[in-house]
Amino acid sequence: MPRKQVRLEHSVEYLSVMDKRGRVDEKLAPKIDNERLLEMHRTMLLSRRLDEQMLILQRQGRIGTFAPAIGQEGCQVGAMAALSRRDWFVPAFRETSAMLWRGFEPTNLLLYNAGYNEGGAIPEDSHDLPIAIPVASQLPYAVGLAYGTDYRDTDEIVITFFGDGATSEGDFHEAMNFASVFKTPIVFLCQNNHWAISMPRRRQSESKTLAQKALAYGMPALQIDGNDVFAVYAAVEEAAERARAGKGPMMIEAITYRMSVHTTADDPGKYRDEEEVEKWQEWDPILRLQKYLKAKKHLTDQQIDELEEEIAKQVNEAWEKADKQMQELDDPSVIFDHLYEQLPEYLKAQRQAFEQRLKHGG
Amino acid sequence: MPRKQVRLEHSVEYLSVMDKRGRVDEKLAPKIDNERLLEMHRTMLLSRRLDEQMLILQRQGRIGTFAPAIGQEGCQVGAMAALSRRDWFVPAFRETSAMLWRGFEPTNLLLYNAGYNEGGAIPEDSHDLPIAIPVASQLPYAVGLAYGTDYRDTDEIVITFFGDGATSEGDFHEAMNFASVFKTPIVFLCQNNHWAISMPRRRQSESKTLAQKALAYGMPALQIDGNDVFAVYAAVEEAAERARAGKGPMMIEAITYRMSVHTTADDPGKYRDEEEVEKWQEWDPILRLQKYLKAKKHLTDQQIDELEEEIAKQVNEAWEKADKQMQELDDPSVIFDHLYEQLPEYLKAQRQAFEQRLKHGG
Amino acid sequence: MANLNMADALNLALMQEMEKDGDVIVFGEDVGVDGGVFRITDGLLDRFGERRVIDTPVAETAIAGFAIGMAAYGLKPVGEMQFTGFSYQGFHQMESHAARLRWRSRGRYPISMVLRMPYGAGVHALEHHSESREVYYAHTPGLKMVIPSTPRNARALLVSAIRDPDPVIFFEPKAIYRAFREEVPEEEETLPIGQSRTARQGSDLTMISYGAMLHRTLEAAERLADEDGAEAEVIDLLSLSPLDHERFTQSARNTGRVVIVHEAHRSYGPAGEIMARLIEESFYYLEAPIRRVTGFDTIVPMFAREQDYLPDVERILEATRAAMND
Amino acid sequence: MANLNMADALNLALMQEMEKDGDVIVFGEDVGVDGGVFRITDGLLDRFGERRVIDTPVAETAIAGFAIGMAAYGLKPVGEMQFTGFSYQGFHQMESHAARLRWRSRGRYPISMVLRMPYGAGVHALEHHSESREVYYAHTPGLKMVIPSTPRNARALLVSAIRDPDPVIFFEPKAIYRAFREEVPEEEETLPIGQSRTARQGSDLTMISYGAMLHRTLEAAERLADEDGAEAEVIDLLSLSPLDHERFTQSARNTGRVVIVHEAHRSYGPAGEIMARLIEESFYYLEAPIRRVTGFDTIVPMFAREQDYLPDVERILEATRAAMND
Ligand SMILES: Cc1ncc(C[n+]2csc(CCOP(=O)(O)OP(=O)(O)O)c2C)c(N)n1
Ligand SMILES: Cc1ncc(C[n+]2csc(CCOP(=O)(O)OP(=O)(O)O)c2C)c(N)n1
Ligand SMILES: [Mg+2]
Ligand SMILES: [Mg+2]
Repeated sequence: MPRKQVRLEHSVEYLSVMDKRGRVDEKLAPKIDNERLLEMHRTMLLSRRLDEQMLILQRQGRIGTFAPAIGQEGCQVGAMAALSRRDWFVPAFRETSAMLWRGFEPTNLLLYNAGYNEGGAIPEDSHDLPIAIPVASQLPYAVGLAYGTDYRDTDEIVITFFGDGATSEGDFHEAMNFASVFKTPIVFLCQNNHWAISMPRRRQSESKTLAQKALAYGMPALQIDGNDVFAVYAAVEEAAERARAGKGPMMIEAITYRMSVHTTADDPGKYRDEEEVEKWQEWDPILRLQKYLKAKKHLTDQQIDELEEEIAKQVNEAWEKADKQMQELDDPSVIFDHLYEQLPEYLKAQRQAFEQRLKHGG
Repeated sequence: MPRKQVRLEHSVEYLSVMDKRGRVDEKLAPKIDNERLLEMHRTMLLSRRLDEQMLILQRQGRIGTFAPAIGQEGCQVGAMAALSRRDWFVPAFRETSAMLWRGFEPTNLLLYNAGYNEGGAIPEDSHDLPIAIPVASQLPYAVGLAYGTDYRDTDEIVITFFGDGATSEGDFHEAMNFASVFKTPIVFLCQNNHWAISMPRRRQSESKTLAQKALAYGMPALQIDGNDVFAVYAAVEEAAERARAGKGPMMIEAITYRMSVHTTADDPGKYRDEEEVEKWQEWDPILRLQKYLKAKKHLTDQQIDELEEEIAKQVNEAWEKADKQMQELDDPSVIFDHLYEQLPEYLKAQRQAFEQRLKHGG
Repeated sequence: MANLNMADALNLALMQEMEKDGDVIVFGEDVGVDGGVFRITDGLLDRFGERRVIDTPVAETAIAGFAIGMAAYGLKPVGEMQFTGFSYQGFHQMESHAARLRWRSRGRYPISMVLRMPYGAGVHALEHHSESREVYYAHTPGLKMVIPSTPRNARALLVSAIRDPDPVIFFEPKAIYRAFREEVPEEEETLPIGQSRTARQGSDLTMISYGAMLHRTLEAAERLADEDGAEAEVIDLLSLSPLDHERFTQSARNTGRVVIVHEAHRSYGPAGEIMARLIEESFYYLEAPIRRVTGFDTIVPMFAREQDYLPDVERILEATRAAMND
Repeated sequence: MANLNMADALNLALMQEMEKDGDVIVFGEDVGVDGGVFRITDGLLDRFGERRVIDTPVAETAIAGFAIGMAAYGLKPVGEMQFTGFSYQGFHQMESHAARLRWRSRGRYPISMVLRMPYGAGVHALEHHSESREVYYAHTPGLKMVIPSTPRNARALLVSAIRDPDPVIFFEPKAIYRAFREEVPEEEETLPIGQSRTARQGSDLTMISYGAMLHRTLEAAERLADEDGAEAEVIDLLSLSPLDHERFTQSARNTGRVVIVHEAHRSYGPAGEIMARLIEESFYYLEAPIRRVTGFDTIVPMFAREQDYLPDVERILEATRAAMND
């Protein structure tokens, strides 16, 4: 048909740096010094073991529902490692590995997962936003934050995480559009882990890639192997550089896999085959990085064993500390804290009545 | 860079059939018989004159705020003429020309614009949805409607109208995704009239076309000359055929222009140059169609004059009738009508109290 | 007759209505293959197939809109919001269209639809999963909104909601989805929407509640009887909109004393409306100030302290005794 | 001192706060080049430029989120929703984040932001442009919500809202944007949020209202004085959350008779909460049932009948006389 083809400005590329066996394409590999790489590895392992421990604690009824990051450690740590501490981190609810990289205390995470608001406390000087549970709802404020960094003329940028399911929400759409219209310095990192609870990626959207959704906003996008720390690092580094240079936002679709349950309230047996999970075991981001590190002689099996022990101890201690803190956190009237800068009168009255009853053993 | 290019399934094409002077590319032209074409022309002209009359009535304070369709008559009538009466029409708030084509009474429109709910009444057998004012909010239910036509195995399809501004709303995004995921028989007709109140199209989104937003959903899309009835007719016919054949939704971006005010509450002088408007006068869809019709000898200047007279009379009579009806619609207790199938007790009590007061001249 | 918990009873209602009426369509996030995160829709997909039991993308606006469109077409959609806390994403669809399309079209498009959603605290859930914001919906003209309190009335109310010609917001008290069982007849049962019931008879005091809190209210009433020898009449609202004030204002005329219990926040919470109706209908019979025992005007705390947020039997009892002694 | 209408007074507040504090940023649909559909932001773009006065795409969720993010960063965003009727599109952002980020982060991210929006009927507008749904916001813990009633208090309240450390929903009574003028001092004025005022003194009856309806209430009070010789005290709430009940419950203790007037729907409307506070604080002083004169529980009719929906002076007067005569 003699219709005119419209030339679009962007297309979607796919990037992978490391293969399944941990071999890296040196031409594409980002520069990461060894120490940092080992630190990344450690954080990934810590995240895995902490999640595993929390799965046990949850089954024992000692903590509540949470969303394990198992399988996505490479994606999260790879991304955060490419950024500076002054950059802003805006998570969804499955970013344990990224949080740990940023220095979030395992003890606090345990407290949070045990249902204590105190565990969600963010240190004053931190540039991390709290966990956001409503799917995709963090994206609009991430863009506002990015506008702020730009307005104040800093060189800080923002990274925000979301899932494949999140791309279906209106919040995703409006945030992407605002980001590109206002050229805010932000990286949209979509962790396509193939599942949104029981909904497989292929039924979430008819688009071949999620990355191509960026074209709707005239925004550049990249699809990457999200279980390849090098690819993630390189992609985020590139996106961050663009953003810092005032060239606006970019979207990265990181292909990864949710190797565990959606949350501990979930039973994947209802909706997915174990075989699929097994297939993805081979792409385990931690194992792949270990293969690389071992081949490069940066890490030995013995060192891994030692590290495992150290981490096991760290996780245990974190739990002990959390457990102890829970015993100490015995004042329930904190439910009135932090609602407003100053508690208004009517709430003071409610708090007083509440405390009165506590005193009288109510 | 040795990244792999991802092949996307769709691209965006541009279609125009008729040039500025009304000359038609016969190879691309849809088959529309003369009678229908003249009927289309008449509806477009009626819509224009009705809008003009309403602008006057509004300035006289006899009707309230409304959104003129001036400049978009070709787009709307071209689209609706390509569909059957049993297809479903889901408008936004500027679809006067489309409504007239579907048989909506000018009198009712005047009543509606004069602030009478009665003017919004939809006849029982009609497949038209009422005016939807919240931008883009009609799209999600249009998709639900389309699911219904499919579920009942009819060959009815749905067409829904929205503006360039509407593409920024989350509702647009979620509706497009649902439509493609569930392959519902629906045509998304975006009237890109270059303005969303004071916001020009180029600042609404960084995407080069609005049509390309469909790629985010793996949905085919077409950009067309929206002031060219033939292009619109052809595009909608094609999209409708796809939909009827069970191939799912399609998006059409019709490039048109809002030649008048956003609504009568708006003063475009604040934000756009008269020159721009003048430039678009040359693309006036009515004049272009008249050029074509005259060149083809389907219509003479004299016939146009006669038609104008006839329409002027029709518009006048519609207003007279509306005005008379308004005098007759003197029972304000209709404000309690149609809220629920049966008025619940508490509302009956409110209605009674209200009527009581009316009786006592309250 | 089967001895069912509320989750099963709701499932039964859906099964039977879908069996009976081919126009009933169920959809939402994870309602199909997974059977719903609370398993309310379990087994529906197998029985009725993909056209009638639809797993949707994560998009609440579209879910609400989908329902509205299907209803406009004449189907009987039953959408699920995974939690009330995520229903606000689609709230504008309910406010702008579900509630108004019948009205806007002057009767051409009645919106007969149900939007089900679990509400309330008490299941050790995450943030946003424990709210009780029935007011948002109950204050919206054009919608109806109901909250069952037992397996049997849950089943009957859901059947009525599906058959209702108007849009019904159906709040499910998730804290008692599986808390207890009740005999539920196999044969169909309905329960008129807009009608409350007397859950306990008494003449010394009127207690008004609904949903999960009804049970704490009943427990307090029992303790009051045991410990104080006073008999409270307990009214279970069942429907917040339309609010059936006949029964409770009548009861208040008899008792002169009223305590209202809900887990929704206090300020601008449902108790305000109930108190207003009491004043309008029973003012001169009131012998003591009406009391309300409610959730605080705080965000519902994370689960370690959710019970501190919730009205408990002690708090209810205290208010009750205060009302008795005034 | 300038003699300003409310639209100009609001504009003055924005001008002066932006002048004073470089962190104040204004944005929304058509607020820049166009100066806002009601011209409240007129002239700001010229004076402060595109970085601080931002025309946004048509996307309310993003507008709300934009504000939240800026506030988290430490700026002082003032977003505009073109009408309250379209603010529900962004409601979940306000509920999930504006109201909660301070709380969720244990103080790290206070959300000092203002979301302005015109509310209410009476300007012959289209559907969705005339609602008065302050309850949605007032019932949401973590938010504050205010409604001015005159040019001078509008200006002062807006300044206070911008400086407030918490998220403030700022409802503007569009029906009186240009209805009358008042002397507004050039120098800065603030008005503590959460504080009501006595708009008229009297000791026979207490009338409680706010926003546009305050003026009909005052008119009714004048007529009551003229025609019946009874003096009503009229309380202007100004702030719905926090609700300052001190003043009105105190007044009720003096007068024993109360009439509440608002244009919001009746059921679950603001009057319920006001009545609840009255019962809790002044029950034994009440000599007659509290009356409420409100909008009906109908959708606000299109404009030919919007005055039938709205409380008018007659209806207010009737309720007032009934309260006086009980
Ligand atoms: C707005 C909203 N709707 C529904 C939910 C319930 N829910 C929690 S996670 C989830 C799926 C999210 O999938 P995805 O975005 O892919 O993230 P993932 O869980 O895979 O990390 C859903 C539906 C929610 N938290 N928020
Ligand atoms: C949800 C919502 N937000 C804001 C408005 C106010 N408003 C009415 S029309 C309009 C612009 C719409 O632009 P577009 O979609 O291009 O349609 P057009 O007016 O050009 O036909 C706006 C912002 C609205 N009606 N609904
Ligand atoms: Mg996922
Ligand atoms: Mg437009």
